Amino acid sequence: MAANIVYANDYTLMELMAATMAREFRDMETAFVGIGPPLIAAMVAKLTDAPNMTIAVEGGAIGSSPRRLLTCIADSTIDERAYACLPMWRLFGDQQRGFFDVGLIGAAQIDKYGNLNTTALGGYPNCKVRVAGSGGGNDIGSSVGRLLIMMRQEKRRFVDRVDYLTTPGFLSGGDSRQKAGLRGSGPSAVITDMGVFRFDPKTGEMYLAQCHPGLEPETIKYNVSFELNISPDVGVTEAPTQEQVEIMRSLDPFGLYLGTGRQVMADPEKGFDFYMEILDKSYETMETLFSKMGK
Amino acid sequence: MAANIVYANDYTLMELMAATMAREFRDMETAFVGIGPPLIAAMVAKLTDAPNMTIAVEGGAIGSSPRRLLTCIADSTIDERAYACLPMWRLFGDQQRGFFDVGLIGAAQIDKYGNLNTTALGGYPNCKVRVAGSGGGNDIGSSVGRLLIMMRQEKRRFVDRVDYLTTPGFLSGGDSRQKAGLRGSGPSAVITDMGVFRFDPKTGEMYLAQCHPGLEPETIKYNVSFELNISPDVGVTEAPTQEQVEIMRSLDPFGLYLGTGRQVMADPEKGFDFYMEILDKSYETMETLFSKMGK
Amino acid sequence: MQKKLSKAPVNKVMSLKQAVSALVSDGSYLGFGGIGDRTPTAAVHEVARQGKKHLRLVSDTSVSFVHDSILIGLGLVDKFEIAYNWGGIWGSDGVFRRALEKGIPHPIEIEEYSNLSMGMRFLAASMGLSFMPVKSLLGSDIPVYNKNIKIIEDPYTGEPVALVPAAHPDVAIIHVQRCDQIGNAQILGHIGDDDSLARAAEHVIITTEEIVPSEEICRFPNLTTIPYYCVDAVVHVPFGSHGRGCSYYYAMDVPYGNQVGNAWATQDGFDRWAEEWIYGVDDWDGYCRKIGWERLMRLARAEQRYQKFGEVR
Amino acid sequence: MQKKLSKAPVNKVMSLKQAVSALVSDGSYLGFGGIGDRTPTAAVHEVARQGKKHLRLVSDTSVSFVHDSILIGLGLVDKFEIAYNWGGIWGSDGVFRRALEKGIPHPIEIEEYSNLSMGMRFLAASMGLSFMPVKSLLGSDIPVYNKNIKIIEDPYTGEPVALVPAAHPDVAIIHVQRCDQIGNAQILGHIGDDDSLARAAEHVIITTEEIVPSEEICRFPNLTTIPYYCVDAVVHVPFGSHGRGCSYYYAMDVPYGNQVGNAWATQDGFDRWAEEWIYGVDDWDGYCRKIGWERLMRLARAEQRYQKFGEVR
Repeated sequence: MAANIVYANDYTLMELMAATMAREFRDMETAFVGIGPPLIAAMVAKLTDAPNMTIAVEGGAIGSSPRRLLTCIADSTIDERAYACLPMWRLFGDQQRGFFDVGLIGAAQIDKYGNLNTTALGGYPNCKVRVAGSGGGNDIGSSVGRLLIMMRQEKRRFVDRVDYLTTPGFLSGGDSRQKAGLRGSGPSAVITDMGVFRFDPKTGEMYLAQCHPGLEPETIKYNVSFELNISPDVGVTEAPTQEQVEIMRSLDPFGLYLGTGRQVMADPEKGFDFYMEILDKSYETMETLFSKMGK
Repeated sequence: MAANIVYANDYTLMELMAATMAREFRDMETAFVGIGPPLIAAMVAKLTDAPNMTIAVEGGAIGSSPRRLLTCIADSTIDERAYACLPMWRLFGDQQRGFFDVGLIGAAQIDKYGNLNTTALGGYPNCKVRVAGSGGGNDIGSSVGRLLIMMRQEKRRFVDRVDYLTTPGFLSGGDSRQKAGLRGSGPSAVITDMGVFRFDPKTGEMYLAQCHPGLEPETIKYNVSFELNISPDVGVTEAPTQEQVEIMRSLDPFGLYLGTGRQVMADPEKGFDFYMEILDKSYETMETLFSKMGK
Repeated sequence: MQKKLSKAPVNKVMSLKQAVSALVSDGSYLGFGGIGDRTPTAAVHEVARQGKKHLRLVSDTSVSFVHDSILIGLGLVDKFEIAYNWGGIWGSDGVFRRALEKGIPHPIEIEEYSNLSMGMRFLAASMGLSFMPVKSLLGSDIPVYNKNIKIIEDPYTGEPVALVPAAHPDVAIIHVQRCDQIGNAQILGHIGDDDSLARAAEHVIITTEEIVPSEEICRFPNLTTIPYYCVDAVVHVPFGSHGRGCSYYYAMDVPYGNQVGNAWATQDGFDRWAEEWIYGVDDWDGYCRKIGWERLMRLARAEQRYQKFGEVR
Repeated sequence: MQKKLSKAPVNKVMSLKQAVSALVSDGSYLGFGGIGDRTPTAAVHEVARQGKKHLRLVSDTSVSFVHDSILIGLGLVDKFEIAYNWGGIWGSDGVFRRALEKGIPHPIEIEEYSNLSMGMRFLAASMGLSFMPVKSLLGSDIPVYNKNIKIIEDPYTGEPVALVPAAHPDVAIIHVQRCDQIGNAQILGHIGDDDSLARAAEHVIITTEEIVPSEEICRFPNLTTIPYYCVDAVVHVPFGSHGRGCSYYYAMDVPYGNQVGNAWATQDGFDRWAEEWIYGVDDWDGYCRKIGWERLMRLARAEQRYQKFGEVR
């Protein structure tokens, strides 16, 4: 690390997660990114260490430079200044062909082989808790160069066997992923609010690679249902830099992704004016951010 | 026929063929049309009895209104004022799906079940005469609503069995076409410089339906290698109307399709100026023709 | 033998009421287009208002509060084929959860795919094919529970490959930015799978922000996503995707979704919402007046500040 | 496991000489794009000039006198996978006929498809699939002689369906109207199968009428047919399709094809033509000077009288 890095003094756990995730991206790569915090992480990467990374979103826009705050993956502002807007099947076809180096998605459950559940908890099709379904998750997990995962750390989310295997990780480990006919290299990192997990290249098993500042491996272990492997040289997660935190806060000044601004909008009286104000302010923010990148 | 139809006094055989073919098109239909004389026939139909017919060409343009003389199916002027320009696979996909009611192609050889050869004469792959190959022919013959065929009448072209079956007609007759898994209804009419042929709906065998003016069925039979069925009520082909002939001549004033203007262009000295003159004049012609149709 | 599918190039402009009533029936298999952007919300409301029932719905990515969920909450849906159904930034979809967790208002059958494999279903159907191969789904539980997916040995590589069946909705309803009277539709920005969906369906209703002259369509033939021959009805519905955005025309109304999301937290809340916003108005124009034209115009101005067709900066 | 395919978003502008020399080798499997319109003729000439041999060519519709036939006539081709090869209005292709009828200048292997089935080969490859189904080819002699086509029983309908193998050229060479420096290419008018071909190939050379700023590409993202991540080289080649047309830029030069067609009537005539027009000039600029810029400008004016990007009337 260069000597002139200034670390942030205060940051939220969500900001730590996003900043840590941002470090998983590399310059010049193509990245397929999901909704919410994943997009914040990718944007942070692009605005810092990976200025020539191209972000694509499921809606079909590739390499855009939105003029205003992006409120969701399919927000029409994501079409602004895009290199291309493709049909969704074509974009996912490009991904299946191997044109996407990295993908980042979330999940409701994960098992020790990095298999993900974003469909249902507690049975299927009769379930206790229904969530969104695969969307592009299964496709990205099947074919993307390397898969990044961002999720909350809870014992019931880190399970021995996912209730429904929506997105393949290393399946049952070993060469089972390859035998199933899958192309992408599978999960590369899981980043939670407690630590960073990676996978043994041979067995496909998850291990704890880094603990977030102040946490011990044992604490994290306690929040995992399966027998968690711990790297012999388990490290401590680097704090976010001041620059990373500033970017995140300017990208999401009202905590729509990383915080709790949502309920203000839900106010039938003031919500809409508040939203219009956010959008208005965001033109300037986006302009400043993109002008840094010469756009 | 309405009483006020004025038939042409003089016309070429090619003009008779094209005018006769024009009568096979119906208003409101979608037509997939090949290179050269087929396009002239389709244009004549559109400019007379089928003003709301839509013509699509293999290059991908649908429903265009070219501003100048179209010199070939992929001439860039075919993109002018088109409803849509689709990738070729998408256009042919639309055709496979069943969106095209009628298709018109040529052929080097045909057999009594309407199977066509546009690939090679006298063996395959070692052949005596090589021609273009399927292009879109096989696709159109496989899937289009009804197939129209325009070709020269020669004994060696109307054969018992085509040297190479490029485009399926009724295969070996009966239900063999359906059994092969093909979708379109198969050949509907073959129009040559001698007559009009149709197919028995049950056996799939070709029969002579009309003789061009001045020709006897026996003469035509002599120009067919297989045992030709003749309709008990074989008719005489209607002459082109004055209007049809005028349109054809204005569409092709230099005989590029229907005649012999080609060699003038091949003159290294005068060819290019001659061509530029044709194009220049054709803006006006096309304008006049399309203005008739309210374009 | 194929059916004649091509629709004639005639004036197809009609009201949404007419289009839905003419083409959608009880038991219809429906595909609503859009991909977050261009959600055909006005049409969903009209189908609801006409009370079409026993519907079978097919979507790739369905967006809560403005899309299929509305019909599920009203108990009009028997079967739902999807890749994704959620609120995104709008959060949890109470209706969808109640239907699948508790069978409220009644149980629905669910058939799941991923975004690409659903796209391949439409692509297959759009080309008159009965299936398409895909390298997703393998090793997951999706084909375990969905028996319409077949895993075969690839005849060329010997590796496993998944096959998914063509999806041929009876009616596709797609909201677009520009369409002419005969049905040539141009989509700007996000296309989703609507190029394929329109071709896959037997009938197509286009709702459009603007009806433009054919001459205007013909100036940019490469932008025509859906040719007229796929289309049965053209309906002029400005702000027809309200709630979600419509690229080049208006931005998302994020607070709207948050407010609706809160209402949907209970079935009772949902019913009251539907009573007020769907049955309480006559048509989409009534809905727009209720939302308020000023609010809609502010959303349009937000979108068009930099991005307006032909004037993109 | 897939290979990393994505090309970086860096300045890829180079000369045609550099691009062909860097990416095309003896034995290369090449796909030249275009569909009558936008034929990459300048690139074909450069491959010929560099004498790359034992080539395997794959085309849907190949146009005589400006396309694959040139390389066949020079004896540089071992195998040719096609749907169609002919002169259209330019008539009979002496080179193609001599190669297949008499093995002059030497025999070539031929593998035939139809336009759609060839398009499906590119579409399959473009999506990382090894095959695609198609309802063409059935009952014809095409699969009788082409053993790479498999007729199977459709696992969903039980009817016969044909499968065709993905085509993955080593290099695709595609001529477009507009491209930025990093390789985002926009095609106007006829697209052919070039959207799929570019994704199917391992490497892509784009020759372009104009190199435009990325900002200009981003004004019309729906027109971007080929994203930069497919592209290795961007070459500025005005009039790079001369002979054929380039929609919105210039019209076909019909007399040119007629003249070349006459020259090609004999192998001797072809050799003299190649000597003069390919080896007799240094590069495409030399070719254009030989044709004459005035002639080229007249073709441009003919096309742009009504149809020019952004100014279509």
